[in-house]
Amino acid sequence: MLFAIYSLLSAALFAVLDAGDVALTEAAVGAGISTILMLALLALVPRREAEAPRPHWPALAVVVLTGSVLIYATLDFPEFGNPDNPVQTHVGPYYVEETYNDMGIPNMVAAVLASYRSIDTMGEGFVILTAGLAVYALLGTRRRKPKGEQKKQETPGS
Amino acid sequence: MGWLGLYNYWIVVVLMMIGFYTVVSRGNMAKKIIGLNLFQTSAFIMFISAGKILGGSTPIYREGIEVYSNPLPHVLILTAIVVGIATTAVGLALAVRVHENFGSIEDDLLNEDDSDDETRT
Amino acid sequence: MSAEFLIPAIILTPLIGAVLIALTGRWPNLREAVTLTTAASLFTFVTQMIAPIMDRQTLALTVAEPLPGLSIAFHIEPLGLMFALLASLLWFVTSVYAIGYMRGNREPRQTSFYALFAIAISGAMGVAMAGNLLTLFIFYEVLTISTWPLVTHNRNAKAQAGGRTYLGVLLFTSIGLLLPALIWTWTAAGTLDFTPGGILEGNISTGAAAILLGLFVLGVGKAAVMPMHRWLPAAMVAPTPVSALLHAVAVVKAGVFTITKVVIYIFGVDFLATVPAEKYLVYLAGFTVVAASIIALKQVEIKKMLAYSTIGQLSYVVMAALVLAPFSEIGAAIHIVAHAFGKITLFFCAGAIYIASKKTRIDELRGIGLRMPITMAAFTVGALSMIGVPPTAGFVSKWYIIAGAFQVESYFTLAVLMLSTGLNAAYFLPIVFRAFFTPETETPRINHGEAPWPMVAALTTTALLVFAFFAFNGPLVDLETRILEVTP
Amino acid sequence: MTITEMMPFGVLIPLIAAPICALLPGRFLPWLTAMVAAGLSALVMAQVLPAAVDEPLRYAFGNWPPPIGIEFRVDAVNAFIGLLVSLMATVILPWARISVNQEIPERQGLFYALFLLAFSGLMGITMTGDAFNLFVFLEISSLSTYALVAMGRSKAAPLSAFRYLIMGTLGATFYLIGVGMLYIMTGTLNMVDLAERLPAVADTRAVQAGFAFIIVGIGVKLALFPLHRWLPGAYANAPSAITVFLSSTATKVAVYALLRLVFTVFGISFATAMPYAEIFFILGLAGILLPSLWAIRQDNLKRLLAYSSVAQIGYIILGISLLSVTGLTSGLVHLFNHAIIKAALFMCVCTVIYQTGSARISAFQGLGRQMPLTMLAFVLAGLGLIGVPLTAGFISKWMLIQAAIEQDLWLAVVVILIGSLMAVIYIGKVVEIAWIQPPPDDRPPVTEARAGLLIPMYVLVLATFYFGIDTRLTLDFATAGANVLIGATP
Amino acid sequence: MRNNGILRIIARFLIPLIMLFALYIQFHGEYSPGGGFQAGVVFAAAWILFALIYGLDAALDVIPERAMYVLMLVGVLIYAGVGVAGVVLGGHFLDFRPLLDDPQYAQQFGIVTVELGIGITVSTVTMLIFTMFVQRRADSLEAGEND
Repeated sequence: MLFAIYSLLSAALFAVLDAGDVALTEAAVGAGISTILMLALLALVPRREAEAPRPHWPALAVVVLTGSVLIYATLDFPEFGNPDNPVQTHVGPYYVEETYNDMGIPNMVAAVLASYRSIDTMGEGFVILTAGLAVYALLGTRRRKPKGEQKKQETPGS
Repeated sequence: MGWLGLYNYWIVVVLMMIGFYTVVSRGNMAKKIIGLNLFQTSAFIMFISAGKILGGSTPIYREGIEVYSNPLPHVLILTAIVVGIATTAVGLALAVRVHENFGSIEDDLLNEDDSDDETRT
Repeated sequence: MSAEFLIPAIILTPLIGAVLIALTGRWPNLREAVTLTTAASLFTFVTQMIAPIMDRQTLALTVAEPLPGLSIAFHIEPLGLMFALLASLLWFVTSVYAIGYMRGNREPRQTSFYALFAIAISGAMGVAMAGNLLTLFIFYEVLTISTWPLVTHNRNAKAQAGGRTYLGVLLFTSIGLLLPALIWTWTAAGTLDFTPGGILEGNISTGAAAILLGLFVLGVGKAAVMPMHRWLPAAMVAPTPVSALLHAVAVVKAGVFTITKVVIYIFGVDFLATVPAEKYLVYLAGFTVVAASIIALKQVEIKKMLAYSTIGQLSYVVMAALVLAPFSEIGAAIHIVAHAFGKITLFFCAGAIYIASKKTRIDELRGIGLRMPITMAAFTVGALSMIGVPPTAGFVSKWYIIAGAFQVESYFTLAVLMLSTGLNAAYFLPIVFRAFFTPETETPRINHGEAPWPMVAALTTTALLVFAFFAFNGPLVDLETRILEVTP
Repeated sequence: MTITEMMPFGVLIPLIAAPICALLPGRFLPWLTAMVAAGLSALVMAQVLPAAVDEPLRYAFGNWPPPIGIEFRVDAVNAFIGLLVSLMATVILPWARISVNQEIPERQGLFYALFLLAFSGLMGITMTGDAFNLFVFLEISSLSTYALVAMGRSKAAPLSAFRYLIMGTLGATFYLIGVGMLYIMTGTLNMVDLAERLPAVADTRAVQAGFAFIIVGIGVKLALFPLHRWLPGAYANAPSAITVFLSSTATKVAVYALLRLVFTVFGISFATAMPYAEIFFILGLAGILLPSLWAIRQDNLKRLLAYSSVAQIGYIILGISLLSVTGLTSGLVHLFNHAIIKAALFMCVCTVIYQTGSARISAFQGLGRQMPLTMLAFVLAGLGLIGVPLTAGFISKWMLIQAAIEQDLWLAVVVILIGSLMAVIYIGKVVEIAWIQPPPDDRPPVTEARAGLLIPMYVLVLATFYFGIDTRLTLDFATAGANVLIGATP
Repeated sequence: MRNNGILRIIARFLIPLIMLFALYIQFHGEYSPGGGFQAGVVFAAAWILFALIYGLDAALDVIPERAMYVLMLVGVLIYAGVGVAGVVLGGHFLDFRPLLDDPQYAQQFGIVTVELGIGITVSTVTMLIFTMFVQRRADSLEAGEND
């Protein structure tokens, strides 16, 4: 549940950051699908956790190290939201300025997604497909049933 | 405004590390996957933040708006989100299979079983 | 016949033979026939090279160049020709002998035995004709690997342990020491070709040269210079024909042959003479000679004793090569042949005794000379040749080595030679004495006579060769004198 | 259709074939589709490689000029790798057909579809010229690989796959973060464009951190020594066909990605500024020694070979860490040679599994007599792994040693030789058991594998020896590639 | 839950609305936020809601498993097909301009088509995955686990 809430929050955050499409997706995917899947898993496996979580020092060390590297890196990041950042000055502007002339649609995100960087999108289409095939391959096979009766009663996933 | 201008990145880092820690430290596979999601999502926020222009708006043409945020990060993150959910799905499916084979999804309890590859399901 | 034909023919004949042997394995007689024909034709091919080399034509062939400047090439020179002749001739004899032995002993897996034997010979041929160190190294390894199944032929725990030592020592030395030596030479000289007068002079400091030479001498494990000798006794678990041809001739001689070639064609005698530390290796070889002889003295199993005697004799060659006197180099070269004839005779006899009487220990040999007169006579000849008594082959080579030692006044070498001669006599003659002049104490388990005729024929031949070499070594000596010419 | 226009189809053909494959019923048709796709892709790459050596081929998708759009950019290096991957797939598939029939009797359409996805993903990583697009293809191949690993017959297969998934996704995310930093600093994702714009900001912490993140991320994928934990389990429990395919391609492609990013994007000068060489040198040495030791200790042959793969990656990393043309050449050549050799070895072991159902070393007792051809192939390929002359393994190791000597790194030389000796031990112990010990009496008699399994095996074995003697193909293209990488952004 | 009247009533109103919304963001994607993914996911969400309330079998009667399987493959094939069409008509892969005479319309046509492909794949895959998990649950319940 907390997880779903986190997703919703980040979706809101995305919206605040002008990423309408992303927000929509995160909301649908994060709060929707993955939560449902998570529930499906928890329905399939026992909920109890093995041992009380105790601090895991090596992990902590690694994490702190990585975190500090990241902080260290951010110190040189261009200021947040500054229009002169390289991100805003190099490739981005082309999309902002030319999209309408190139294809006459207002939604630049859709334009970049489906046309400028179309191969990426096709790639992610295949990623989704892969996931589908993978899950189908992993869970699709009927398991042998001790009781002979083959008719399966439908059971909701939660 | 100096370092203050970076606060959003620091939020990202903190979230990211929480997720990362969960992945590495927790034995429970479901928790691992949740951590993974956390980790990825925070990485996404980093991208999106980079695309934001203060005073800019969603990159969809409307009359009378000149400043738009950079659409590119949004596209990347759309892709990344989808990749993330795909990974989650596969991971959960795997967890289910593991549970069927071993009756547990506590990774660190199954530590040695990985090497046992004679037994056939 | 041209080099383009001869050299591939010589390499491939045994290989083709091996394939045919594998195919005809179902019909033993046919299989043996194939073996003998292959051996015979190989020998004829090798003899074809004598004439061209005699009138100083060059027989050379470059097959491929895997890496720039590193080629797989062949180049025949007197030393190699001699080795090739020796190995191919004795292969024929051994094949005859092996037929008797394998059948007499009802050995299993005879087909793979003969096939692998042929492959090993092809390896030896490659070593003999190699035109550069890389090619030599390749066939050296072929020899190592193809003989491993022969050593472990009996497939029991003992064989497995022996095989492990065998492969372990040989591969460790070749990969751990010889290969680095190769690479070092390559980086220093930019080539690995065998060149009269050597390639290293001026490319490497004398100090480094000493270390490099050490790498070579120890890295060529097949030369069995102590402490790299352990594999040879271990290899004695193999059937006697293997011990006879491979571990008295092909393999071990490939070792000393390599060292001699390295000394003459890689370092160059003149250059080595300027290397001070080089003497220590002479001492090491000398030590090996004496130590091996002493150990041989204490052996109870005939084959083990012969193995240690071989170790000693090999170090003769190494020592002689390192003494760096013209005569001693020649001595080293022809000792390869001389010792081969003698030692193979001895191994043949040991095998014959085993087949006829199932005896393997020295103390069991009382009075056996009366039951197996021919065999023991041949044994005596071989023993005399080991000691170096005229009119046997051993005398000739020893003579040259001693002469060389005098040339450079290396009294250490002389001392070693004298001492080891005494020791050789000390461990060979008692056997002869026991065999002929002491009566059997108890009647043996089996009431036996001579071994099967092919074996007797073989060992008689080699025994005669020992005398023949004493009588007609002129041409060979003339030939080998040329290995020292800096411009052929 | 010019070669440039043909080039992207090396990726697209298998990619598009995958869904078709998943629709096909039965066993033969899916396999045939996969086979044809792999073969065509190999043909394309064979056309591309010679053309790409002179100057890189660039193909802009949607005709949007990069960096606006995404381009495939193929030069000597990735054409070389691409050809390797597609060739391996083509050689392995005929073999795979038989073993898959045994291990995954039904729903093979799924299997081959996932196989094609993994394959095309790898090809995509190889060819793309866009840092983010690389991530996408990385995920395609990774996801399908996780599923394929989990399809193994062994009980622990899903567990290994899960661990692989966690490690792999962490790695991918690290890579994503790294790319993100580069993007934030430069505003572009196109590799060439990045290479042009990075020097301006090269000394910022962000870029350096990005470098570190990318290295770690890719490092997981190529099982760089401390990050290799996922590999043995995955290789040991995957279906035989997948083990063979992964062992010969997946890590290799990851190595390529590393090379491309370090040398083309960041550039050699940046790499030398970072403590990159030193770290990789140490990791390389450790990565040769320790995994070899572990390999010696294994008694499951798939695992043994898996650890040996990690060790071989150590050699490649060592070669790369030298930052010299010779070093990179040796790395690339070893990449190619090891792919062939290791695929051959795994094929032998998996063929034994096919016949006996076990990969335990005990199952190999006396196989020398019962499966002589297979075990002979194992010996020959093993010689290649050890690096005996006349085999491909010798060439790459010789190059590597030469590269080390150029810089007087005698320590490296020693380690390489020790590694070879360890290889002697772990290959030797198998050979010994197979050829010397008699077959146990309680075991039902084992027969030699059928020709369909032996032929691809011997194709690879022969290749091992062919590339040990005629090195024109490997050495020349590898040298060209190394020059491309060392030289400033081409 | 299947017997909870209120839920059923609400669902009866809600689900069509959600699907409508899905179609809207699918085909209005190039004007407002949205596109293939979002549409697909939302559509799937509607279907899943249906399954949760009316039971999986009822849901599978609406969209059978096999149909999902085929459709998810068809989706990506549509996408790739557009790309190949570009090549056939003499352009680059995924170049939409050759498809129609007017480049802008061509682009729009291309975008709509590929988004459609994505939408189909995403929605069907989502449903399929959900189905897989739930059926697995059913099986393992029958196998008598988790109790």
